[in-house]
Amino acid sequence: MKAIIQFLIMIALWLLLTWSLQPADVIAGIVISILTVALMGNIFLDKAARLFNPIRLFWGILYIPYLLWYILIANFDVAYRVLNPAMPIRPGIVKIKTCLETEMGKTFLANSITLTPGTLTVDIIGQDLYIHWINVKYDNDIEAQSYEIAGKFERILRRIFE
Amino acid sequence: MSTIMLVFIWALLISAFLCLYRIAMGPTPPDRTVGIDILGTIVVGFCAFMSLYTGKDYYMNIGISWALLSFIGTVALAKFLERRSFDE
Amino acid sequence: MDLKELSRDESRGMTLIVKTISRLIMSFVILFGCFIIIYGHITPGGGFAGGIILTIAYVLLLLAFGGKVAMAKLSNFWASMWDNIGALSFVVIGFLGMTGGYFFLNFLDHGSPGHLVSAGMIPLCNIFIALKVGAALYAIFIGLSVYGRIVTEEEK
Amino acid sequence: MSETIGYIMITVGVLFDVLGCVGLVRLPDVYNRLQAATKCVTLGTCLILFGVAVMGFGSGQNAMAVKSLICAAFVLITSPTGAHALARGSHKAGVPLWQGSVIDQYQEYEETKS
Repeated sequence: MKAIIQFLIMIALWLLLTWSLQPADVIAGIVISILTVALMGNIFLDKAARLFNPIRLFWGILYIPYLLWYILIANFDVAYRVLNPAMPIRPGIVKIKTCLETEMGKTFLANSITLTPGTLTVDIIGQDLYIHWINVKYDNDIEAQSYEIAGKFERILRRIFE
Repeated sequence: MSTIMLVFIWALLISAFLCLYRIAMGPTPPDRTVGIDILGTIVVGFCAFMSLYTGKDYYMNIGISWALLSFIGTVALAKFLERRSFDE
Repeated sequence: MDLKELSRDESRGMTLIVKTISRLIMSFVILFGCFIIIYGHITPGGGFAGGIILTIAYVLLLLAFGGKVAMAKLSNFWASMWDNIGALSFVVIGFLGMTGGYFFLNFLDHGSPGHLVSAGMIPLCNIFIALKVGAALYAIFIGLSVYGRIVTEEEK
Repeated sequence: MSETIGYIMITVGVLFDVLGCVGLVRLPDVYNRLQAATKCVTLGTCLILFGVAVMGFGSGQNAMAVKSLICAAFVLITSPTGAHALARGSHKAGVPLWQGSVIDQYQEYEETKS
């Protein structure tokens, strides 16, 4: 099952890369996809098949514009801090807790945190994430920090990956 | 077409030179590494401009390869900064 | 130990984020290297560049998961073996041209220009050059990083 | 029409690229620089690639457009991962935070562990 899913993803990527439907191209794509599955099959993600559930797919497609909107806000935030002559920054490394369990969920949460306003993931140990925050608002309040930084993504990522 | 393209390319060149300033002047080794990482992403933008200007699609192959090599280089340098050997 | 259990080991390699992203993009890297090799005669690239990209996938494996996983995937013996197979096959293709007249004669069908089947045996040469270059670079990398490192005082 | 949208996206992307590099020069320590530069340059390069994709679809060069979309997805996935690896490496290499920083809970964790 996992091998079939990987094969389908690879052949779709090959057809997008070559952008032609001539017989020679398609046959080369099939051969190379089988070679790829044989070489890297046991390194590929374990639970890739569940991502093709229609409900998860719907939330996954909805997540892309949501993330892009927050990245745009993050860029205007950085522009304000960089161009201001006084440089209003108050940096520090804080610790937050996440409720996501799977490795894909934790990875995408960490990458989303890196791309959104004022935060950068430094390390991940179990359920704890250590975040470099450019404008620390609370003093050592883990609950409030977790809600402020990760809450807005966990709502959707829990529906996609858990 | 060509005037606005020239403005874009000069703007990207200015940002590349700002990265080069950080690589040359960075007080610690991680600063220089950050400059190298950012420079690798900017070059992908240059490849997109070349593809748009000439109308050939194979410049994007170079862009994808460059993004790949930049990622591997960043991971290798980060592992080196952690003072660990490559094989553990 | 099994390769799947080895790659789950927390104490070895980089963090969870780098490991998961490596799992995600590793297959795409192999696919893209093969794309560069196969279309080497009608777009820029070819055997050398494609072989480097194929090697990059295994080097990413070594960096993200540690040396044991990479060595279980492709050991130093098989790396040097693929190196030799690539070089020998390239020379054999050269000698096959002798059947038609001279060394490196392009004896296969030429096809129509601009398509995949359009250059006779040039794609075959590209594939063997990629094997040669990729395997040799991988062998050099593990020779320098796994076998060739300086043993520190604590490890003694 | 598609050409106008493409040029607007490319202009915004180039502006963000320059802003990110100004942040790389101006901000005080390596973590702040990494933050500003990674966010701005990732979005800037992705907007350039999206603009090229829009103009490619508009003028009929579909192969170029699809390849630039693949490249944008690739940059969007790998760039934050590289930033995370670099931040962790800098902290392990012993680079201190800027002297105006207020809190460092990762340092406390490292001290309790050892």
